[in-house]
Amino acid sequence: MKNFGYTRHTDRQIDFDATDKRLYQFVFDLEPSINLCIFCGTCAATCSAGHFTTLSFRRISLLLRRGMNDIVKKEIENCMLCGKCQLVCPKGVNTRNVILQIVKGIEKYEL
Amino acid sequence: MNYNHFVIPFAAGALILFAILVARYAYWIVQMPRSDRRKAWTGFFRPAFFRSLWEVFRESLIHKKVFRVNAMLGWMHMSFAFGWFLLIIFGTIETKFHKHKVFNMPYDPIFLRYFEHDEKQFFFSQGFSFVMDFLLLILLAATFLAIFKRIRSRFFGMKRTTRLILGDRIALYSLWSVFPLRFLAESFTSGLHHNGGFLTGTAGIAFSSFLPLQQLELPAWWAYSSALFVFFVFLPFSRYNHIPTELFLIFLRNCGIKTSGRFSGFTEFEIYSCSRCGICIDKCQLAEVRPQQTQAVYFLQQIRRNILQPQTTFNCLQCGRCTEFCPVGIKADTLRSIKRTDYSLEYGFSYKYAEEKIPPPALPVDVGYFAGCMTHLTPSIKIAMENIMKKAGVRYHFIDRDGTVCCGRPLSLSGNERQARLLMRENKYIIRNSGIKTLVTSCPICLRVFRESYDLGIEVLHHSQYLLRLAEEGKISLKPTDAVFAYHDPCDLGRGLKIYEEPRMLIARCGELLHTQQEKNEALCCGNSLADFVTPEPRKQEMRDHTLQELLLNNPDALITACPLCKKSLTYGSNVPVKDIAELVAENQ
Amino acid sequence: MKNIVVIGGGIAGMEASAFLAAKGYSVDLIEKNDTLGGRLANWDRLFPTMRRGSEVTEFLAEGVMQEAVKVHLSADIVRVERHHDTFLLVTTQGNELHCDAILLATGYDLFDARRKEEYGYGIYDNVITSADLEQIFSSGRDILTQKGKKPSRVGFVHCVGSRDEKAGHTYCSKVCCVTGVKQAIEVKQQIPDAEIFNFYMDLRMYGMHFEALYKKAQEDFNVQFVRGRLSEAAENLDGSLALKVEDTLAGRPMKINVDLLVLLVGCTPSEGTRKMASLLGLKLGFNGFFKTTDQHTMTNYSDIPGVFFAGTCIGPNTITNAITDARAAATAIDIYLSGNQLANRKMKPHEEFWLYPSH
Amino acid sequence: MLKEGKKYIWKDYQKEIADNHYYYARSCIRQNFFPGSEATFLRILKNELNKDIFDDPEHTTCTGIGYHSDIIPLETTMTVVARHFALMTAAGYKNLVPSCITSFGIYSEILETWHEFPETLEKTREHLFKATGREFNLPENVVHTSDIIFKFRDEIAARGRFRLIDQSTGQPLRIVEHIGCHYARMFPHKGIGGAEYPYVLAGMVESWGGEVIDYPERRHCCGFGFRQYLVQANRGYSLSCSRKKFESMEPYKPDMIITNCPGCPYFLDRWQYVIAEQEGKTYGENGQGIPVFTYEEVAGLVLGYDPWDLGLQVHQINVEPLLDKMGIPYNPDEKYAGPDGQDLGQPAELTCMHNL
Repeated sequence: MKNFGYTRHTDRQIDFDATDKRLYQFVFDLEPSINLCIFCGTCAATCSAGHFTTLSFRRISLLLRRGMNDIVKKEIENCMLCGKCQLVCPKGVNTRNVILQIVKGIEKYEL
Repeated sequence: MNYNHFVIPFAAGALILFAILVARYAYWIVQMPRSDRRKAWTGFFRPAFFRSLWEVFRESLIHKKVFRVNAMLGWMHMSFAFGWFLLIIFGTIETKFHKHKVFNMPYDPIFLRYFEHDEKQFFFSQGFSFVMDFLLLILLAATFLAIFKRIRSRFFGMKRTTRLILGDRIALYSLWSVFPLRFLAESFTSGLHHNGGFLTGTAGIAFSSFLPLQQLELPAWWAYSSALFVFFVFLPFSRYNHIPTELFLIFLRNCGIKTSGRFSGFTEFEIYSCSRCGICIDKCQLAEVRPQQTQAVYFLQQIRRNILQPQTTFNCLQCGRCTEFCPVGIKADTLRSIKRTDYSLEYGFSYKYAEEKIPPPALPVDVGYFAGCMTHLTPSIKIAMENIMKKAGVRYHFIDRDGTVCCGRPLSLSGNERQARLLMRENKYIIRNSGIKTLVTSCPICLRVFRESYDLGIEVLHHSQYLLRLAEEGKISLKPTDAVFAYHDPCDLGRGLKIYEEPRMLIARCGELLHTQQEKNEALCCGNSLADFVTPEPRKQEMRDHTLQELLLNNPDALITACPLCKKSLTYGSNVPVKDIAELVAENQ
Repeated sequence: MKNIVVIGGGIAGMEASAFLAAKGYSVDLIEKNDTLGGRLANWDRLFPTMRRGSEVTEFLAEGVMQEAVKVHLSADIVRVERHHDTFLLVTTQGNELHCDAILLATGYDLFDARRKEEYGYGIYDNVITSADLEQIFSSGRDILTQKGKKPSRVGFVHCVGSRDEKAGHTYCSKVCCVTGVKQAIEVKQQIPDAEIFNFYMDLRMYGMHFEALYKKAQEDFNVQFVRGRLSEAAENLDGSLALKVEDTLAGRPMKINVDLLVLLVGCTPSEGTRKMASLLGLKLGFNGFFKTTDQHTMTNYSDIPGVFFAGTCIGPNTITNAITDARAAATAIDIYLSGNQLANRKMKPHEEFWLYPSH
Repeated sequence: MLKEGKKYIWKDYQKEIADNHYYYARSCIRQNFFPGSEATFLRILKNELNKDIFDDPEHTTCTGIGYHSDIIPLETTMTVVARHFALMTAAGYKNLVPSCITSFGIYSEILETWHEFPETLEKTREHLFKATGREFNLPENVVHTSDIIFKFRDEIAARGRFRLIDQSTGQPLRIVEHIGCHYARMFPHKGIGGAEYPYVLAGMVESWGGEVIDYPERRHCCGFGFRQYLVQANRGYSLSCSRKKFESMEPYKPDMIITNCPGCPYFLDRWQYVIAEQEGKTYGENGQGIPVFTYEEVAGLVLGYDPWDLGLQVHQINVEPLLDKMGIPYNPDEKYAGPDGQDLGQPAELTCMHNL
């Protein structure tokens, strides 16, 4: 391989058809309320862990759908499962079960 | 020796039952931890044994707790248990008098009427006939009630009744047929030999007028014996297994054995002691709003049959009402908590970020206030607490003013005990690091885990307890008003930690406290329990509305509670203000 | 008896005609097509009820029949003369209609999706409009790709030709968002295995029950809503479409393939509106719809006494509101013709265009 | 794909192209990288079409590269552009034909700016006069050189000796057309066919017998982007853009790429080599690369000009397989021999690309 002093950039574009949506499907089958999310961000604003870290349920809910499981996995680590997000969610998303099922799905598919 | 081939089914059934039970109980006892076994052996020589006997009489025969919850149901259970017990006792005595022998064949008392026709021969024989017939009548009445309950459970004041599995059905139908068949068999015999009491004798005469009793007598005894056979053989595989198992449970429990941390042989006794009476279904608020079979009785059944679903395990408010009302005293909420750990996750959470984010107080103080996640969602509570403490001149440290590290109980409720421990470790460090001597929290969820799992070595109080102390010490004075209040007992505070009186005493200092239909240990859950991972939001709201309906029945001016989560939950559905006890105190200070 | 000519036999024209005739006026209803019903005649089911559009047209037609409105089908106005308080209209058939009031119910046209070139309508085989999809629904045909395959993924693009200064339409067409949700549900009902993606800028579920329809689409039909406007579509080798959108909530561009792309075309001022404006000398508003005398209070009134508006000729609207507006217009005409003082009220003039760049 | 739909759009994007008497403005990049292309353009116009075209030796860069790299202010660009117009005026021409797409974009943009803000035109006249003493008239017609070839595409086809056809099968060659961004992106109405479905190159390909491929990333930029290429560390960005296009066009099995921009053919050509070296990935039939041409080169091939006179030897991707396919004769020995027979030198040995 020759060194030209530069290399190709990884594409920022989400290639929807190339990502792995098994995790989303797994979660959706067990907790369909995830699809009620309208990405308003109320959850992220109230999040106890989000006070100290970058945790955002809104982003997790979204990136999960896009199959960007690496980020989901990393971010979800900080969740304390306290349930504030669930209480403020205007659409009734069962956020805590979503989180649990995501982690379970990550284990299942060894993501 | 009395013998006819028809005794074989009964004898065989009784032997099989005995063998199965002995094998099973032996296995469970072996599975118990050594310390528990030691407690059990020594229990025979301690008052525990006599306490157990008394409890067996009270609960297994008389069914006092069932009576308390539902008199009709209690009567039915008592009729069967105590009635059958007496039937066996009197039958045995009768046999002894009859044969003038101390040892008889075990089936002799059961089939006595068939073998012995000469009723005049022994002491008090007519009296025995009367007693035996009377007991049979009671049992027949109980059978009738049982059948009627199956068809019309509402007649018993029960909205729902348990669903049966095959083993249950066979055992149930055989039990239903035992006493009617005994009645027929004895009547037929007495019709031929005129030796029955007021019931079988009369019926025998009546039957003999239109039935060929000569041909029917033997088949009837066969049928009776066979029904007993079926019942005995299926008993260990049906709900009726609870009858023998409960005796052991009562004894073991009285010996101080309990399930904690993980399942043991004792847990098996607990699980198999469930009579599937169905009381827990009616007491479960989830049953009101969802058709799912998730109540304690189903949960235990699924464990017994080894088909436990995660749905069942996690679809529970853990409010503790089932345990509170269980006539057998099975701690289903504890068992469910333990079962949840089967689903715990290997990894996936990490909280290293927590401890460095929360600094200790600048100056050492004695009192630390921990608002908790939920209190941050209901800021009026923390504002009220701060106002009260400032006004009372308390120097305190607001531990989680700038962000809360969750107490870990929500995680623990999800079965992830290991991860919850990580979180607790961070929080414990923060609390210890703050150097306080008394920890006050507004959140019963936090309070419970602080007390039960943190081992902080300092005083941990709910804010209602602390506020009462301030009031009693005269640091705050409360102005009574004309207002009337209803109080909602939070599950974790009430049933969980048995703190019922402090909030009530505070309310009483501020106005009049109304009684509600179900309060204290019987109180309803607000519906928003963090323990439930399955119930969809609309159903939670339905539960909340049921609870509110009951709480607001007597038109209070305000509804008081002592948990930020309950307040948050109840506020959306209430047409009167919902306040935390701290807010009430702050307003009336 | 006073005469009124209603121009446009869509839902607003039909209902206004019936109400005016019921009030005792002689009403001529002019419709350029050979049937009444206007755009609704091409629509299959209605949001949020999922009732057939034909039920509404039938209901309205019953009124037109019952009140003996004189219906002129396949007719157009070629000339208008104004004499003091009356008008003379000449139709293509040569009929001369004298009247005391004119009600304009000239409706809207659908945005020509070909003008949104980057979406490839009319170029790519599997790009259709919401109106095309309604035609498929009405015909009872299966939803298929050009090659006759059942689409496994369908995309809906919101705001095609609406809220788009480049396309010349700055306004919101109001009904497309909820139409997109309705059609997404219908496609999912027909093809339960299909994945449905709706690409939106904002979802405007403003009407009663619209939000519930949206929630149903999420909850029961697993329709995915992606916040991001389609930038461009391109055709893949197999005829499917490669879409480029930004997933604005992820803050990342996204490429996604769909088998069928449905463009939710917006409403534009109709050809009839432009024509009647020039025949009558009426002003058009900034967006090309009729300019009403006042934005809040005089929405049925034109600047010419005796000329009134009803329905979507003054801006996009729902069926419900178009019918209500038609009845309001009928009342306004009645008040005007009866000489009631109410008709003489005046609003302080306002500047409609203050919102827009200097004009 | 419905051709009629494209035609419907194309009819909205027609423009006036002067018939004769052109003032030619060369391209900085092209006259260095593809000198044969500009020579071919002049040769076609003068010899084949008998047009009057003036190749002014006095004109300079339009400043496009500097302008788009944010190092030349707009006023300077305007003044330089004004100087070109002054040269054209002095030479007695009214029809400006720049060879560079970016120049075409610059001229169009400046003219549009002067139209919208006439005060800037006056200011520029002042600046130019102060600096050089020159005065100028605005050109009557500004088109790109590819527009001229487009206009005369049928004449070229009529005079041509070859068509864009695979001689062995008789099938049309599958051709990717790539339009420079500055051709119609800024002013869709200044490009033939508009910005979304430009017709300028597609029209040539059709007239000369080829088949245009419309692939998903057709509209994507080649990635040159001035700044992106000029700073070495940023070149990965340019590379990524081109690669995206290659990946997208690959399944369509294109025989060649035709372009009308200075940067695009250069980068689409060279990046194939870089990708091959960096990732071991090669495109085109047998992995020998997809040859990239300017429209003049393709016109020259159609007209039967000698491939080495067109300058095809300076391409990174070897053109011989395509010449063979089209049945165009060439002398391999003369490939790297200059006009006077001197050795031009050869590209270095490649490690990854097949058959080069």
